[in-house]
Amino acid sequence: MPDLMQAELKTQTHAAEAVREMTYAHAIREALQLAMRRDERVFMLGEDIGVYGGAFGVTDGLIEEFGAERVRDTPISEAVIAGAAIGAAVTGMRPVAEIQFMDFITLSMEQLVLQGAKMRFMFGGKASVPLVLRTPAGSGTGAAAQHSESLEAWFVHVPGLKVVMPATPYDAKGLLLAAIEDDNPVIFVEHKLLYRTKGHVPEGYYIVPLSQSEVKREGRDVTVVATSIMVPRALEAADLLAQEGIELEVVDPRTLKPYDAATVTRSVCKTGRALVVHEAPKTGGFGAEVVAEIVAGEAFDYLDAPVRRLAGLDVPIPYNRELERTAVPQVADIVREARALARGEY
Amino acid sequence: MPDLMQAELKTQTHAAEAVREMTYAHAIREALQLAMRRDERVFMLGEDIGVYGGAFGVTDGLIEEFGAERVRDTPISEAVIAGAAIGAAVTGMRPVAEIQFMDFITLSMEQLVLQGAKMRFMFGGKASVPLVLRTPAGSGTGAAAQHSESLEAWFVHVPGLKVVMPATPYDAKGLLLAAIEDDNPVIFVEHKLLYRTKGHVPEGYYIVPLSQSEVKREGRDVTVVATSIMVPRALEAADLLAQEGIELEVVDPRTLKPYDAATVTRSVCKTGRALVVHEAPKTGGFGAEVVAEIVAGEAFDYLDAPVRRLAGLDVPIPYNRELERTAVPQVADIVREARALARGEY
Amino acid sequence: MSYQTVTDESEQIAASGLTPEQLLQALRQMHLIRAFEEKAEALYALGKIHGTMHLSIGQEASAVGACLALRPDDTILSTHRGHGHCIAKGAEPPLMMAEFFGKEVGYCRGRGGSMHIADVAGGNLGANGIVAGGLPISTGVGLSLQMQRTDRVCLTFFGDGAANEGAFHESLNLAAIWRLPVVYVCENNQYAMSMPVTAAFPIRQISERAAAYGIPGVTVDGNDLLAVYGAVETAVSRARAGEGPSLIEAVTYRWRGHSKSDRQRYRTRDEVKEWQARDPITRLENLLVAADLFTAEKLADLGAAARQTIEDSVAFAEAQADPDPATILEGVYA
Amino acid sequence: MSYQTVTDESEQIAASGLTPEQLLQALRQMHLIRAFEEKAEALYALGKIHGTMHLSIGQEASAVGACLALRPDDTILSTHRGHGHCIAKGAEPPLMMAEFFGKEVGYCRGRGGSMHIADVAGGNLGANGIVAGGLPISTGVGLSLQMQRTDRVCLTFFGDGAANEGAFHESLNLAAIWRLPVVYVCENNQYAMSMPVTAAFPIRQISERAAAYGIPGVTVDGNDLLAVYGAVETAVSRARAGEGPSLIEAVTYRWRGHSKSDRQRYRTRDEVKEWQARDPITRLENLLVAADLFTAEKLADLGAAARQTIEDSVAFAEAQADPDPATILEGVYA
Ligand SMILES: Cc1ncc(C[n+]2csc(CCOP(=O)(O)OP(=O)(O)O)c2C)c(N)n1
Ligand SMILES: Cc1ncc(C[n+]2csc(CCOP(=O)(O)OP(=O)(O)O)c2C)c(N)n1
Ligand SMILES: [Mg+2]
Ligand SMILES: [Mg+2]
Repeated sequence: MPDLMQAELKTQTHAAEAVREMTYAHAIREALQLAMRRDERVFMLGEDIGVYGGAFGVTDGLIEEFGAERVRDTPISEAVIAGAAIGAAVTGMRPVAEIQFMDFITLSMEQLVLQGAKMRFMFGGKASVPLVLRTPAGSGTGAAAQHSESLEAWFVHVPGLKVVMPATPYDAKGLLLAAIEDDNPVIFVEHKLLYRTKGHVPEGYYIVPLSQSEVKREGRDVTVVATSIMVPRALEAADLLAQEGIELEVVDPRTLKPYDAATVTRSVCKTGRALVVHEAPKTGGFGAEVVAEIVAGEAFDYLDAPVRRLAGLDVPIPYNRELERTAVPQVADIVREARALARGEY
Repeated sequence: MPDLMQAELKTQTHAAEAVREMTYAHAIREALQLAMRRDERVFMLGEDIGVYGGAFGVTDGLIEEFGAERVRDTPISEAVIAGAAIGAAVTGMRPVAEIQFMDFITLSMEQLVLQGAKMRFMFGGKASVPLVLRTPAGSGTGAAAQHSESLEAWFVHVPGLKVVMPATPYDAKGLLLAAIEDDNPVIFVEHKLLYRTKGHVPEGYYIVPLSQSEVKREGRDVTVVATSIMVPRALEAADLLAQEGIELEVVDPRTLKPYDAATVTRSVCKTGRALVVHEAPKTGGFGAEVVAEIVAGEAFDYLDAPVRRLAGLDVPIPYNRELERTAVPQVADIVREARALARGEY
Repeated sequence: MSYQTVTDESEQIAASGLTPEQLLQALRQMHLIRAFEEKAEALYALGKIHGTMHLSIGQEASAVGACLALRPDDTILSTHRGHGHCIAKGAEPPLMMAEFFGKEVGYCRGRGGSMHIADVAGGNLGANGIVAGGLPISTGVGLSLQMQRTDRVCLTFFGDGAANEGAFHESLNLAAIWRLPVVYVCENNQYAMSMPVTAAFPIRQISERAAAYGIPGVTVDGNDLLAVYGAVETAVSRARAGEGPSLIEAVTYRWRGHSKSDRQRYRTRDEVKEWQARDPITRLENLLVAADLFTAEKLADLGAAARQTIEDSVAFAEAQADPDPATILEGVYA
Repeated sequence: MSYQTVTDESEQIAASGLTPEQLLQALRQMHLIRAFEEKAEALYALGKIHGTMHLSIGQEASAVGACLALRPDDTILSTHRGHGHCIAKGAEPPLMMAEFFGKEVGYCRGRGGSMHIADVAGGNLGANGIVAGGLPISTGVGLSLQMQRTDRVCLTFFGDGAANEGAFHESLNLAAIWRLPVVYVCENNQYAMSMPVTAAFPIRQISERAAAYGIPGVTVDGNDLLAVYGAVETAVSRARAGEGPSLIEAVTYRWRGHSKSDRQRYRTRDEVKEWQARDPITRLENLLVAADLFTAEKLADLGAAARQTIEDSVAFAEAQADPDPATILEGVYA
């Protein structure tokens, strides 16, 4: 969709707009900016998001525009960061909280899961909790076991939460704006290695609706369902395999909960083969949910091969660079697995 | 296995022993007692486990035998309950911590997941963390959304943890003793509604090895993989369906991590049909992992029907009795789903 | 612990600034709470109410005294032992009772029950099944009220046990550095389930912890309605004036077990009796009579009136419809 | 904040009870820490070390002074800013450097890196990537030592930022009620990343929080080795004697940015310079010379010697083998 739109825009008169490329980090910042300009109730809170600009520079400059009241630096107190966001959300504000690394969300679980996620239901639908919790996930920076978590699967399992995980700058901006508009608690998972990746991002306010999987590349041989950093890796793998005549169809769920399984089902009905790829450890990961949805219904009859998962090893992320790379799927791994599936080796 | 053993024992001279029935709660207490008598390093800590005897009476009487130093009542501080257990475990003790309801484990996540689970690996294998964390899960007591969680899937997703979930008194005792012997952090999930169920429990010390799924009932038509409270419900459903000529094979993983998928695969290769049943919400639940393992390999070629999950609705547990029942699978639901699978309706 | 002692009852009442009407209304509420809980207990024993419940009988002065210092547009957060808070904040007993019966017209459409009862429109953001679970939220409510430039305040109840949760610490610190309009009311009823405060705390008064956050901390006799009201009123005024949060410890006692399954092996009957002799309701009645505000006769009927209200509430609740199971997914998402 | 001032240096040293040899060794360790971190910084800039790292340059007196009060069989827990603690507890720089290079012979077999470096055999249960993450564990270590009837103690380092985590609160409370042999050393270096203590705390001294747990709390000049040693020694003796935990705040400053990506927009150069003028190494050197324990000449070589040790460590580390990727699953489970 971004590529398509880019192509279209290039034919328009505003050529400058058409080639507007920016990083994933910048796209997120722009979304925050637009949301805060548009709605006074939107504000941010988190550690070092003010003058520091955030651990990854995402919120750089926002305190200058919006002031310290709306870009609030907090002490290191992740439970009350989440709780303060919930309390503010249920009484009329629209907070965007940041947890500096997804690992630290382990300290916010009670508030997010037992309070924020359930409050509306427990109160008989008489309250709503419109909050977004942004957090960077993933390995690849050498920060080792306690700064590399990919915990999205936990939140997918929690009724009352939504979970978003954009892979491109375009999606990051549009999904974040949609998340902020949403009246439910949304866990918005960014990826550290994507922050510096570039892509087309239209100016101005736009929404990518929550709960729409997107076919990022069409292909007839194998459906690859990939999330976050695995989307660009899957696309690279698709390029490589295309040279061997194997055409991957790459589907990015983008929103993991509520999850649009229909798009994946449609794709698998066409290809007959599916590979699910994510960075988080394989056991109990989101990939299992994707597989389970594929084989529960319609697509089952179209399957020509076992449905496979390629995911992180069941290991904490190691410090050593080579071990760290070994722990999570790389392009070559996707190529190998997709090729084996396409060739009927499973 | 318990049933078989019971049958065997009945032919022996010690008839009294053969019919030794006790509740699941009592079996757990007996395991704790045996472990603490056997090994001085074993001790317990948690809220109200002393004179109160635990919220469900499981630890009743233990403080009388072992004293307040080894049956330690703590303040309401779940993070440091977990942390204290980790610190004690890594320096030579073998703590058995109790989190009073599984819901409250949301307050222990950082310590369990980022510290206890990873410590050995992060330290290059130079430490070990032999701790057991016992906690009651599940709905059915009218305690509503914040006292009815079934969060086992989260822990299954954490490398470094083991997850055990017994369904019978026999398994509860043997698995708890195995967990206490294990040199890793083990999350031991009990079910509130099982506490009063009875079954044969041999006297003395015995182990049910971690990571062995068990076929609780043999059958040729549909493999039902069930955990915890869903095991007796599946067995009841099997009885009912047997009257219609449909034979369910009921498999209980018992240990969810590391998970013995081979036993399930073997069963599915025989039956060609699989239904996975658990209480936790379906989306992102352990059932997805079971399904994903079934369809990733050997069993795929033997499948005659889609693989289905029957699990909790994606809803916080409601207070109203009827709603509460509606939220999680009941015997009738298992009968309906298994029958539909057997009849080729999917 | 040293409580204020005032010799002259009418002087004490005058000092409080409360009108006779307010005091009578407070006494009515205390009776209502007592009657509500005694009835709930009986219904539970009969199997008409399920789940679990935590009774605050004996603690009525704390709930009512605290809420008396609030305006209707202020917000409270409550606890698992929250029936008293709910009534004190103005909830209607029939709708509460309907919630206990799990009925569709109940405050939470029968989804919440005793442990999650909330009256969002009335400014009660709910009981809470999680010890200290309301504290971070209340801090956020305070933030919200501050950012919206209101002079409303948030008052949050919690038990002695909750003061040992990490959430207590993080919440008070954040409220203190941001000067949020939050009043933290710790109901120290001597036990967290079976854990006595003497074992759980290495200090004598929980209010001493206020110093760790540079905020006012005060301990009051939680069975003395005027004492609770006075301390909370001071804290509320501070909060309204933008001077930030306070910590108040109301020392009281629960007469009943922690919940229905409690065998109470951790305390003696004598101890319970001793505290029952300090009944907050009798105490307020005696005060009002001694101060010549009302005659004993006038007050004698309040208990019966409260019990009648509760009987009517039960009749109302029982006649209502259960939720339709087909609606079970409603309210998970907005 | 008021620091002890002692006019006569030799008196001060005599009062500490430390021998000239111990003091010289302490100074050596401080140099070693400085040299280790300066080298690590340079290697990082060259891309030879990856990941992130947090330098404690300027804080050496706190790490060394604290560990000087410990026995080899005592245990420490450290933080993300933990190189100094690790060296002060007796770790070998070559094996540390090997860990930084991700080598198989490194302390953590290359799995941990700077943020998780541990020397389990040497009594260091690890740096910690989680702020306050070590506090609950150290409480458990204290419990273990107590239950095993030893007179060993556990000393746990943490930053000012960590004192606002719930884990701080729960840990100190539990240690206090159980009288565990734990010494809590808060290294207040003025900032938690970009958050100044003046904004994060509503109180002047973090040690004031000790009162909330009924334990001793003391603030010392963290750049004064003797002051740190003295306070920790007192706390350690208490702990060994079964008298329970203490909280010590060592006031110090980090000269470098929080981590490598820090643009330091939250502080001024002047402020940094001001603190650099209070260099703990120079200070100890001056003290030792003024007290006539050592000549300036004798001390002049220590820095160079430390740097040489570190150069040798680097040479050692670079020559070692990387872990075999095939072993990646080792150590997940015992
Ligand atoms: C986080 C958490 N831990 C434990 C419990 C179980 N529990 C419910 S109430 C209670 C005691 C609470 O004591 P306190 O805060 O003093 O309130 P009280 O019951 O005395 O009113 C406990 C342990 C819980 N609900 N939540
Ligand atoms: C729970 C948690 N929250 C946030 C972080 C990110 N972080 C790492 S160090 C740091 C600052 C810590 O400040 P302080 O405790 O004062 O230690 P210092 O860095 O000053 O030595 C932060 C916010 C973290 N590692 N863990
Ligand atoms: Mg209490
Ligand atoms: Mg600091």
